[in-house]
Amino acid sequence: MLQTVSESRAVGETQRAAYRCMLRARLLDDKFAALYRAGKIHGGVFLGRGQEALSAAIGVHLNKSDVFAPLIRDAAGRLAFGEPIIDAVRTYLGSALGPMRGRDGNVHRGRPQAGYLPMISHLGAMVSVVNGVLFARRLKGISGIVGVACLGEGATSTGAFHEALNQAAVEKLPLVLVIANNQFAYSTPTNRQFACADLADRAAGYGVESHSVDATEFSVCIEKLGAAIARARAGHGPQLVVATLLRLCGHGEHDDAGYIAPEMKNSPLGRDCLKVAEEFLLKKNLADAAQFAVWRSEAIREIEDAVAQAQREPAPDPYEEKWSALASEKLNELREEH
Amino acid sequence: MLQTVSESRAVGETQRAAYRCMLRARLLDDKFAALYRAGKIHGGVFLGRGQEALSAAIGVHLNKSDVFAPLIRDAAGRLAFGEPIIDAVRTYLGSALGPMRGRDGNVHRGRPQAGYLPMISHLGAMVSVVNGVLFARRLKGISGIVGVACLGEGATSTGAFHEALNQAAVEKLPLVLVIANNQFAYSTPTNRQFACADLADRAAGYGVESHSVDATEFSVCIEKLGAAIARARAGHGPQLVVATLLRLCGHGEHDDAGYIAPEMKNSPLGRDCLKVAEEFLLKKNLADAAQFAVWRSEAIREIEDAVAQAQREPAPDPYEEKWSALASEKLNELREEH
Amino acid sequence: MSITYLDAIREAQAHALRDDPRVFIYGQDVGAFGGAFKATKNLQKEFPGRVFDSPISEDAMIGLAVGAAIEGLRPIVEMQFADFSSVAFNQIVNQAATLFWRTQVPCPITVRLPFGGTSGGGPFHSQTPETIYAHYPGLIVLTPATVEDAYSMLLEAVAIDDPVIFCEHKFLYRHLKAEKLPTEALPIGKARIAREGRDLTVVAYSAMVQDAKEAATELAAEGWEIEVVDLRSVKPLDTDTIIASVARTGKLLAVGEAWPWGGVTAEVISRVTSEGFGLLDAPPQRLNAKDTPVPYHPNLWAAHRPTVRSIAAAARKILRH
Amino acid sequence: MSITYLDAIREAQAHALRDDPRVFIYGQDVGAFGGAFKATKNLQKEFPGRVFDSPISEDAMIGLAVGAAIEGLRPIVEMQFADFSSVAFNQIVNQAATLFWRTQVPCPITVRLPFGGTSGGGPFHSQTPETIYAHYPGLIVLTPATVEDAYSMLLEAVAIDDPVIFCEHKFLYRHLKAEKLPTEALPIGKARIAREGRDLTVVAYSAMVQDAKEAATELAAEGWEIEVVDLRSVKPLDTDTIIASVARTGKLLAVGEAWPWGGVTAEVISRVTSEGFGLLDAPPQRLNAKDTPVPYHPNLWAAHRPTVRSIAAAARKILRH
Ligand SMILES: Cc1ncc(C[n+]2csc(CCOP(=O)(O)OP(=O)(O)O)c2C)c(N)n1
Ligand SMILES: Cc1ncc(C[n+]2csc(CCOP(=O)(O)OP(=O)(O)O)c2C)c(N)n1
Ligand SMILES: [Mg+2]
Ligand SMILES: [Mg+2]
Repeated sequence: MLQTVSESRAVGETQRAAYRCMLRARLLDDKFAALYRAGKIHGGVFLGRGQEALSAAIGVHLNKSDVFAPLIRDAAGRLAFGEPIIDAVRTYLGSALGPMRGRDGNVHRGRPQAGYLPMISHLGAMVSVVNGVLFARRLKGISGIVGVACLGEGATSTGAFHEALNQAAVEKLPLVLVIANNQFAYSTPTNRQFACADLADRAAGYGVESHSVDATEFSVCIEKLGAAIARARAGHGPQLVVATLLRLCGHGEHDDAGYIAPEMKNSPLGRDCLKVAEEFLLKKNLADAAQFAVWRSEAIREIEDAVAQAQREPAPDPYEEKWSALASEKLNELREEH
Repeated sequence: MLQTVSESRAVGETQRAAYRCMLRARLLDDKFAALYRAGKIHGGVFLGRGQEALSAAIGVHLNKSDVFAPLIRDAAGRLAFGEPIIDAVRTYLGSALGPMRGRDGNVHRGRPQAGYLPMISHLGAMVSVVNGVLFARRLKGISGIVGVACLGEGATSTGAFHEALNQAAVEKLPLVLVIANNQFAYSTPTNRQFACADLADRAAGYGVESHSVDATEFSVCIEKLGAAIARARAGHGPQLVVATLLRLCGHGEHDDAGYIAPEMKNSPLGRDCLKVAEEFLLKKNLADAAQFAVWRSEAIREIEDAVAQAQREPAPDPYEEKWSALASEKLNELREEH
Repeated sequence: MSITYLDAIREAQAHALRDDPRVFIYGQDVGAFGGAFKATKNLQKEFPGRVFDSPISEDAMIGLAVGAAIEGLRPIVEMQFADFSSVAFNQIVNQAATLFWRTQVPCPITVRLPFGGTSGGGPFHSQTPETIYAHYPGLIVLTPATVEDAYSMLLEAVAIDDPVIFCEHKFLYRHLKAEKLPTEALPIGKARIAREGRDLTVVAYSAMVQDAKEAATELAAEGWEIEVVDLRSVKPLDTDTIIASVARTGKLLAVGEAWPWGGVTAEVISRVTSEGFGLLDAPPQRLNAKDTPVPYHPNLWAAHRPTVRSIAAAARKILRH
Repeated sequence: MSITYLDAIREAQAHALRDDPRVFIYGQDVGAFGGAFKATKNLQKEFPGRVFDSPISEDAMIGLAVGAAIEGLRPIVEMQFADFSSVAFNQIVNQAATLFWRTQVPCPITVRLPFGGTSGGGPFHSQTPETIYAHYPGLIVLTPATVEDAYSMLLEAVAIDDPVIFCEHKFLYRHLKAEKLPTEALPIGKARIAREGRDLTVVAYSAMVQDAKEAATELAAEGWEIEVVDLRSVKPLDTDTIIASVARTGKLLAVGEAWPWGGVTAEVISRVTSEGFGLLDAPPQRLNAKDTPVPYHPNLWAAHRPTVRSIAAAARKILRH
């Protein structure tokens, strides 16, 4: 398909934007890993290494009025959707000023009122919540929006995934369900998770459209996600995207991923999408080495500033904490403790 | 495919056996409906009217050593699997001598130690239990067996269905999952239940084989179920059977099914499989009118005897009831009540 | 004209749909069919585009409701039977119940649970899961015992900013009748003295309130004056009203249709003894169902759960202390 | 050599696999990886064909275990975290728990739940769901508090003919150590006097037993002798041992890490006051977690749950009564 000059310029801008989110996400993840090793983070640290292209490709195609339910490996998509780095850092460091105010941590963050849904840990559970937001928007007469829910291939084994995808199909909601098949669910390989030839084969059984994408291929990834999101936005109902990649880290930073065979790491699947993206941008003259260096140092400064700031910020104070899970003020007066 | 004389004789025998189970099931269901109207049954009554061909076609292909998890519309399959009519009657009438001893009722009956699993009400929940029985048999070195789990098309919307079918596929268990698409889940039509063109399209997404069958077609039904069950028995892994039919009754006997459009009732889907079977057997000289009359009167006597017997039998006695849900005798001594 | 408990539930939903454009109803067979119990009869016709049939996907039903609540709507979800909420358990306790606490965004969903035992219901159509929901932080659990409360509490449930588990007793559906719908009501979280007395406090909720009142009538013939407290809401639980009653009577019996381990009766006794120990002049007692699944056969069923007779017997034992 | 609570759990499973060919293990990442907490480390290698990785399908995991139990096997299912058992809730309480009662066919499955709070765990990796399982008839719920009990109770759990919810505290995994594995043990259903005293009975279970003992040590310095009862099993609950202790001390504090509404502490207080009212010479008290999800931040987390300090403070209040 031929592109006009302005179209191809727009594509180039999107690619540059996506790359910058990938880079910022990678550096942010590296920082969290370092803080983890230094004992500065409580609980787990979960990285998106290898998944940045896919995740950024989602985020760059979303508008502020869209809905996004990222998962544990979506730092890049979160940034692309507009999450400020300080939100991520505050959540990991438990700052009282973060969006979760120390009540929840690490990847469990979001701002529901902004269409940015904070995951609960139970895999698959967020998809129907995205459906609900989309359903409500439709009831309110809002159209032209989409909702993206992210899952790993392991999460496709949950009942919640199935119920929600089917529900979206029945309601013909503008849901884009992105499955990152990164070959492992924690240590479990795909042959212990499903037996179909390709997870994209599931789409027909729900009556939804499907898209397969090699998520190590930077430009293809951006293009395909763009297409899937556009289909949903145009009213063609739910879109199932199945992306293939390899997790280039442990499940969490506590895990050395010794169970991933070297052959797999050395296969095309094991390519680092960030490197692929850099090569692509260089080749297409969308950035040069100097530009990369600037972006990198800008990102590092932004991250370091955020960390320094969050570390100075107050931790949540148990004595000021209200210790109630209820929104209704009048019911709080009745609450008892013992 | 050409059949030898003895093969075709065997097929004829299977068809006669299936028909008799269908007839007995229909008459038994009619009796339960009558008892319900007469106020003799507590709780709901659920009929298999229109589903007898499918259900019987399952049962006649199972051996005693197989596993069967029928659902609410499977009186015919239960009889074909070997359930004595008295078990059904005792359960509906709450006899203390029935397999559920009045603790559970109506369609919630079975004998797990005989591979005949008693459903819990929660739709989809029995499929993984069948998997477990098959998994255990494999661990014990038993092969050549199959397990059949029955569901309605409405139950395909449950997470339990999905998890269990996927689990069976991963373990390559000899599971035959039979979906009776009878067009309604209670009052809900299929377009509020799923959006795929055909539920059989789901098979590819699990990596299992699929079979579609018109369940109003008696002989085709028997043949196709036979084929599916044989594939599973021969080690080809889970088989998904999607059968098409119309529920020729209410959801339960309390429901007049006024929501089913007359056009649907009058369409080929609305044919009564029992009539189709009779015509088939007549045409093939597998039975004549006199034979039908004998079978009918035998069945009626058997049912009437069973009802008379069960009505004479003791009801469960709350004073003799142990009121413990535990198998461990020693823990029962510790139990407290208040 | 007389109005049943079930009518009241239908009317409250009609009222909510009429008054508040944010309200919608989602559940299996709730549309044209009007629901398994007819609690949404004609609502789809009266309120087009506001009442939706769902697939048999309890987990996704609650998920969708939470998403809609995030957008500011006020969904009412009908579970066909309370028993089937077990497959929505995760979305209720981990998604809906934690949302506000985690994000400060309220989650105003109402989950209607047709619950409780009826003869012939059996193990999977009789359950009373109020305890498991009350145990989790972030949920309001309501158990109306009268036609008036069924109406006004459901209206309040929809208005409340928190997720509400609304336990409607299936036995009361057609059994309880009132002359008219109420125009005022106690606030959520307040218990009600359903019958006054000075010899013994019987705390009950949902269908057991009726049984407790009948037992009180029976005991009145023997000269005892039994006070019956209708909890109305099991979470929050109105300890003050219970303790004030025990202060008058000195004696306490807590009655529940649920299983004996944990649950409402344990919570009631435990609060009263912690906070009002000195008021008691006899050991407080509980009466619950037996610790087995709910039996199908009417004979077993009647023996499994508290009855007027067993409540009266338990009361007599305390009174004679 | 010293053995941790986690080692004990691994050893008990090795022992069960070795001694009983009917035992197998099923769970996410339990195979070559040895489980998220390494509780099944090397077991797949040592017992080929007996340890299986499952898909992320908690509902089907329990279903499969029930089917295998029907066939006479004795599956051990590991949930990766207790919190995720919420999506298996239905199969646990409605399938596994009802099987024997409905059919007389036993359902000997053991569901291992790595449970309880650790700093930084947050709302979905810290839960203590023992109450919801104990509420349902047909389940045994065990909460070992020592290395020895982790070992012997897990062995007994596998041997028992009923479904067992085995709550292993994640904080104790590496924190508790013993010199050797026990050769004998109290039977399931018996509580243990973890520390003797005559001034106050503190009833606790799981990780709270350690905190209660430390609080007792603190109070000993002030001259108080605190008796600590370790419940070991929350269902069945050993009322006799608790009441015998209260008979000696006259005072009761029930401590639990779970949420305040309902639950073990309510059940304990309620039983003691119903059955041993006259033994109490002060109002019995409870100490639970706060009624919110479990917070992520260590500061909030430490304030959310009972601690040595808050147990000691609650005890002092009762002692000064
Ligand atoms: C219902 C549920 N079960 C178990 C877990 C524990 N768990 C967290 S992440 C994970 C693996 C997820 O694998 P996948 O979905 O492939 O995502 P990935 O980590 O590869 O990105 C598991 C088992 C969970 N969070 N939720
Ligand atoms: C998890 C669950 N939700 C709801 C119900 C209530 N229910 C019982 S049967 C039924 C309809 C089932 O429809 P389908 O699966 O098509 O089977 P059919 O009745 O048509 O044979 C419903 C909703 C249930 N039993 N289980
Ligand atoms: Mg993965
Ligand atoms: Mg159907």
